[in-house]
Amino acid sequence: MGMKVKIGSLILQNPIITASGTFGYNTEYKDFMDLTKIGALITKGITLHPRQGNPQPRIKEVPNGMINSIGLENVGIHKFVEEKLPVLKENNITFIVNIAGESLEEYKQIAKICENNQLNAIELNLSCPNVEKGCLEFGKDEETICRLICSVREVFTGTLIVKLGTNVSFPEKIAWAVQKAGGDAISAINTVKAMNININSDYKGYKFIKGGLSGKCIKPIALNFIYEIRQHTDLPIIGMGGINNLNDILEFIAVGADAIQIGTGTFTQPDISEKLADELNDFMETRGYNSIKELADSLR
Amino acid sequence: MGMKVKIGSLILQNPIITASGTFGYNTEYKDFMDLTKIGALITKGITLHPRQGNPQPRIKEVPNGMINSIGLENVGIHKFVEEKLPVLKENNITFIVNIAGESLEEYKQIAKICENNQLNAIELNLSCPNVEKGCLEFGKDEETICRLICSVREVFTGTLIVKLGTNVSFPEKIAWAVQKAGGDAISAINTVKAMNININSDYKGYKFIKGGLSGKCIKPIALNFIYEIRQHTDLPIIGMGGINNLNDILEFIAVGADAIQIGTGTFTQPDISEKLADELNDFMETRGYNSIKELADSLR
Amino acid sequence: MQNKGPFFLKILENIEISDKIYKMVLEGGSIAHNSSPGQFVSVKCADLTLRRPLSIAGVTENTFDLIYKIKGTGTEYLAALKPGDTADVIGPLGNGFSIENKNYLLIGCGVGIAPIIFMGNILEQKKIPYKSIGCFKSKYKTDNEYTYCITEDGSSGLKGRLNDHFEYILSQAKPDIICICGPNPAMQYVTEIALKKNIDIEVALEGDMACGTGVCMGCAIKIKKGDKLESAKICKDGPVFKGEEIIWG
Amino acid sequence: MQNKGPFFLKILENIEISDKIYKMVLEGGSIAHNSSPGQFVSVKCADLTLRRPLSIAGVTENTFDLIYKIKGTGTEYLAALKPGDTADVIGPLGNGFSIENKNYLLIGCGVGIAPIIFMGNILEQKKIPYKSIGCFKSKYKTDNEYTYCITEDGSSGLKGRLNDHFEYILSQAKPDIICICGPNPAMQYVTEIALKKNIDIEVALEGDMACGTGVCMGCAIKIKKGDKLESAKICKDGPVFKGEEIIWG
Ligand SMILES: Cc1cc2nc3c(=O)[nH]c(=O)nc-3n(C[C@H](O)[C@H](O)[C@H](O)COP(=O)(O)OP(=O)(O)OC[C@H]3O[C@@H](n4cnc5c(N)ncnc54)[C@H](O)[C@@H]3O)c2cc1C
Ligand SMILES: Cc1cc2nc3c(=O)[nH]c(=O)nc-3n(C[C@H](O)[C@H](O)[C@H](O)COP(=O)(O)OP(=O)(O)OC[C@H]3O[C@@H](n4cnc5c(N)ncnc54)[C@H](O)[C@@H]3O)c2cc1C
Ligand SMILES: Cc1cc2nc3c(=O)[nH]c(=O)nc-3n(C[C@H](O)[C@H](O)[C@H](O)COP(=O)(O)O)c2cc1C
Ligand SMILES: Cc1cc2nc3c(=O)[nH]c(=O)nc-3n(C[C@H](O)[C@H](O)[C@H](O)COP(=O)(O)O)c2cc1C
Ligand code: FES
Ligand code: FES
Repeated sequence: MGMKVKIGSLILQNPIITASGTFGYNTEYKDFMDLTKIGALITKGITLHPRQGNPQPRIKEVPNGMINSIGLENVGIHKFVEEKLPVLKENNITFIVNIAGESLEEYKQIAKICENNQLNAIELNLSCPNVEKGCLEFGKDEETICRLICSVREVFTGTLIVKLGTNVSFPEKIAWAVQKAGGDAISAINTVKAMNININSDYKGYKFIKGGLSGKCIKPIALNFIYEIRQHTDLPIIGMGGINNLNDILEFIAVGADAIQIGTGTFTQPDISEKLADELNDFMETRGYNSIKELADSLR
Repeated sequence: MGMKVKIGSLILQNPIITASGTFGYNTEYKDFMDLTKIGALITKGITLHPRQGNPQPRIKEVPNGMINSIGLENVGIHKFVEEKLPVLKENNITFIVNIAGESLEEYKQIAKICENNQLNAIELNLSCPNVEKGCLEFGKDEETICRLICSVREVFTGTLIVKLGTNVSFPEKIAWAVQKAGGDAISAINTVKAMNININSDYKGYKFIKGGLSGKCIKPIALNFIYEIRQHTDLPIIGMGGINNLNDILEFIAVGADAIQIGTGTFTQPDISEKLADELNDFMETRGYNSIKELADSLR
Repeated sequence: MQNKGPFFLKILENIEISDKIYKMVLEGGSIAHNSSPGQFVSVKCADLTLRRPLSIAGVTENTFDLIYKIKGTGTEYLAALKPGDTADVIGPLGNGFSIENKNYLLIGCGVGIAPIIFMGNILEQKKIPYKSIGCFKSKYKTDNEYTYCITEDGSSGLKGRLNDHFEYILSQAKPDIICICGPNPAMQYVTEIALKKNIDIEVALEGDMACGTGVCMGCAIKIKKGDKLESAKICKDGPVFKGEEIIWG
Repeated sequence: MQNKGPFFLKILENIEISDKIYKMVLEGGSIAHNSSPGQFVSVKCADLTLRRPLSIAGVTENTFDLIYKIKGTGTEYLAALKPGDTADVIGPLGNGFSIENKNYLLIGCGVGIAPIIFMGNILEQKKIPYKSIGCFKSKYKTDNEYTYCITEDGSSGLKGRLNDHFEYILSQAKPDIICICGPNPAMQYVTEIALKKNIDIEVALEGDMACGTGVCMGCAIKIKKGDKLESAKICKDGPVFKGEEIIWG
C-alpha cells in the first residue's frame, strides 16, 4: 500500500500533487525533475474559450509569499485536448484537469468535453479571486455550489474535486454543500484576496496589483481552513497553502488533509514535489508507517 | 488644520490610533511613550460581564506576524467604568471603547452604559474570530449587522465605529450595510482566522493555537479589503493590519483610509504610535500638505 | 513614570559560557539602576514580530547582564551579535522576588540561574543571609559561585539532579524562604516540599509573551488567591509568584 | 531533456565593478555548456519566495559569469556572498539571440551589458563580424572592450548617452542586425530607428517573473505577429524578441 491515496476513483501513487497554475499543462518541468515521481499533476485552470488574462503587472513578491493576478490566461479546453492532453498521456502522468467557468453552463460544457475525452478527474475551481466573472463568484454560497456540482455530475462520471478558498463567510456550510451535492473531494485553499501597492516617488498616485496571495504566509490561514472543514465533511481533503517542506505536509495531514498540493513552492524550488515525495517515503519507511492513513491516525 | 481628522463627531488631533487589544485600557504604555501624542486610544474589547478568555496557549509567533487566541479576556464594562475610565479622563486621553457582545441585546446594553457615562465613541467589534459566541458571528451578514447597529443607535448618540474583518463572503455588502444602518465609520481589518500547529516529537498528536493572525503578513489582505470597501461606502474608514512604518500608513491612506490603527506593531516597538505621529507630522510639513485630506487626494 | 525604553544599548560582551548558553553584557544605566532580581527585559531580535523576554542576571553601575540559551531564531540572532553592536531593549519589566530580612535559599536550574545570580548579588550587598544552589547539565564558564553546585555530568560540585540532593541541602540550609527559577517540574517539586514544610517560596515563571507589558493578556494564567481563582499576567503581575498561588499544569 | 537544476554552485568570484554593480563567477559546467547569449539563470536568494532572473554574461569551459546591480533584497543578498559560498541556480532558461552569419551591432546599456558581452564572445569565436556599444553611467572596472564605449560622466570613451551618438555609430557600423539589452526607452529608440532603416533587430526584455519556466503566465505580454496579437512569455518565448514584435508600453 505504502503512500497510495484514493481520491474518488482516482488512485495516486503518493499524496503529493502539483497545484493548478504552478506546473503548466504537462511536461514543462521535465528538465528539472522526474515527473513520474509525483502523485498527480493538476493543470493550469482551463476555460471553455481561450483567455487572455489580466494586464501586467501580474506578479508581486511580498514578505513570505507572492500575489498573482494572472486572470486565468489559458489555451481553452479545445486546444488543451488537442495539444496538451496527448503529451500527458504519452508521458504516463496522472493528472487532474482544473476547470473554471464564467457561468454554470460553461462548467458543465467543459466537464462534458472532459467526459467525452475520458479524462479521469477534474478539479472545479470555485475560488480563484483574480477574475471578474465565475470561480469565487460561485464559490460563496451553498446553493449555487450545489447546483453547479449537480449539473457537472450529470455529464461527468470521473472524480470530481471541488476547490475552495477562504474568502467566504461559512466554510463549514460550503464544505457540507460539496459533500451533499456529490463532490468526491475538496481541495483547499486557493489564493487569498490581497493587494500590494507601490506609491509613486512624488506621492501622486500609486501602482498596484490586486490578486491572490500564496506561499508561506498563507499557511496558518490554510491550516485553519482545513481544520474547520474537516469537522464538517467526510470527503477526502487535498490541502495546500504554503507547503515547502516535509513538516508542512505532516501539519496538513494532522489537521485533516488526505493529500496535499504544492503551488508557489515549485517557483522557489522547481523540483520540490519530487524531493518531498522521496522525503515522505523515507520518513514513512524509517518510522514504520504502512499507509498514509496510518500516518494520519498517528498525527491526529 | 494639520493632521486633524474627524470621525463622526469625534475629532482626533492626528489619524494615528492604537488598536484594541494591543494597548490596554488606559495608561499601560506611559513608561514607553508620551500618550498625549496619539490621535486616540482604543480600549481592549469590553464585554457586559468580565470574561476569563481562552486557555493557554494564547500567543504564537509566525513568519511576519502572530496568532492570538486571547478570547476577549477583559474586566467587563462595569469595572471599566469604575476603575479604568477615571484614569483615561485624568490623563486627557482621547479614547474609543471597543465593545463586544454575545448577543444583540448585550451590545445594546453595553452601549447604553457608555451613553450613560457620556463616552464619546465606541467601536463595535463584529469581527473577532477568537470567541465562540458573538462578534464575527454577527459580522457575517448584512441583516444582522443592520439590526445590531440600529439597536445600538437607539441608545447611543456618540460616534459609532463598526469594526469588520475579512472572513466574510461579501465585504462590499457589509460595508454598505454599516452605512445604511447609521454607523459613523468603519474600522478594518480585525485579525484573520488562522491556526498554527506543532507536531509532537513522537509524531503522535500535536499542540495548536487557533485564533487570529495579525502583523505584517496580513497587510496585503488588509489593503485589499480597504480598497474594496472604499468603493462601496462614503463613511470614514480607519485602516489597520500590519502597519509598522510611515510608508505603511501612506499605503492605507492611498487605498482609502482616513485614519489608521496600530496593533501588533506596538508589541514590536512599544513607542511606535508616538514615533509615527511625529514622522507623519514631519512628512506633511516637509512636503507641504496642509491636511490629511490634501495628502489623501495626492496619494489617490 | 519611569522611562522603560526602547533603549538602543551597546553590547560590551557576548560569550558562550556553556553549550549553546551565552552571557551578554549591555551598557544601560537606566535598566541597571531600576532593576530588581526576577525582573526581565525584552529584546528586539532582527525583524521578528515579537520581542524576546530575558531575565536580568546582574547589574553594575552602568551595565547589566543577560544569560540565555539558544532556542530558536531570536536567540540565534542574539548569539551572533558582537561587542560594539546595538541591541534594542525595553525594561525592566515585571515584578521580582521580595527582599526581606530572612534566611534565603536561592535555586537556579539551567538558564534559570540568571535571576538567581542577580538575587545573590543583591542579598550579598544588603547583608541578608542566603545559600544558593546552581543546577546545570554541565558547569558554566563563569566565575559565579554557589553554596551548592549540582551538575548532571559531575563537572562541578555534586553529581546528579536537583531532586537527588535537594532534601539534604534543605535540611542543612534551613531557609525561611526559597526563591527558584528553572523548568516547571523542578519548580513544582521544590514548591510542594516547601509548602509542606511551611517555608515561604517564590517562583519565577516563564510563558509565551507578546507585549511583555500587561496589555495583550497573552501570558495570562489562573492563580489561586486563597480559595478563589484569579487571572494574573506573568509579564506584569509576575514573573515571580508565591509558590502557593501556582496551579501546576 | 536537459537537466536545468537546481544546481548548487560554488562562487569563485564576486566583486563590485562599478557603483552597486557586481560581477559574479560561478562554477557550473552544465550551465556553461548549454547556454547561449540572451539566456538567463534564476538564483535563489536566501529564503525569498521568488528566484531572481539574471542574464548569463559569459562562459568558460566550466564557469559562467553574472553581472548584476543591487536593486533590493535579492541582489543585496547576492552581493554579500563570498567566494566559496554556494548559490542555488537553475538554467539556462529562455531563448537567446539568433546567431547567423551577418554583420552584427551589439548594444548593452548598464547591466544590460551582461548578455551583450556573452554575445560578443560567441561571435568572436564563430568569427562572425560585429561591432559593439557599451553605454554606462560610469566605466566598469572590467577588461571588456567595446568598439564604442559611451559614458554619461565621460570616464571612458564618448561622453553622453546612447541617443547622442547612436545615429553616427550606425552610419559607421552599417549592421545587418542589431542586438540590444538595456532599459526600455533605449531599446524602443533603437528599435524604431532600426525598423525604419530595415535593419533586423533583436531585443532582450525584462519583466517580473515568478516561475521563470513558462508555467505561471506571470511574465506574459502581448506581441505582434504580423497583424495579430499573441501572448508570449518573456521567460520562455523570450527574453529575446524581434524588435517588430514588441508593443512598447
Ligand atoms: C519572564 C521570562 C524570562 C526569561 N528569561 C530567560 C533567560 O534569562 N534566559 C533564557 O535563556 N531564556 C529566558 N526566557 C525564555 C526565552 O524568552 C525564550 O527561550 C526565547 O524567547 C526563545 O526565543 P527564540 O526565538 O530563540 O526561540 P523560538 O523560535 O521563539 O522558540 C523556540 C522554542 O522555545 C519555545 N519558546 C518560545 N518562547 C518561549 C518562552 N517565552 N518561554 C518558554 N518557551 C518559549 C517555543 O515554543 C519553541 O518551542 C525567559 C522567558 C520569560 C517569559
Ligand atoms: C530575463 C531577465 C534577465 C535579467 N538579467 C539581469 C542581469 O543580467 N543583471 C541585472 O542586474 N538584472 C537583471 N535582471 C533584473 C533582475 O532580475 C532584477 O533587478 C532583480 O530581480 C531584482 O531583485 P531584488 O530582490 O534585488 O529587488 P526587488 O526588491 O525584487 O525589487 C527592487 C526593484 O526592482 C524591481 N524589479 C524586481 N524584479 C524585477 C525584474 N525582474 N525586472 C525589472 N525590475 C524588477 C522591483 O519592482 C523594485 O522596484 C533581469 C531580469 C530578467 C527578467
Ligand atoms: C501564479 C499562480 C497561478 C495560479 N493559477 C491557478 C489556477 O489557474 N486555478 C486554480 O484553481 N488555482 C490557481 N492558483 C492557486 C494555487 O493552485 C494554490 O491554490 C495556491 O497558490 C495556494 O497554494 P501555494 O501557497 O502552495 O501556492 C494559482 C496560484 C499561483 C501562484
Ligand atoms: C493580542 C491581540 C488582541 C486583540 N484584541 C482585540 C479586541 O479585543 N478587540 C478587537 O476588536 N480587536 C482585537 N485585536 C485586533 C487588533 O485590534 C487589530 O485589528 C489586528 O491585530 C490587526 O492589526 P495589526 O496587524 O496592526 O495588529 C487584537 C489583536 C491582538 C494581536
Ligand atoms: S505578554 Fe501581553 S499581557 Fe503578558
Ligand atoms: S515567469 Fe512564469 S511564465 Fe514567465
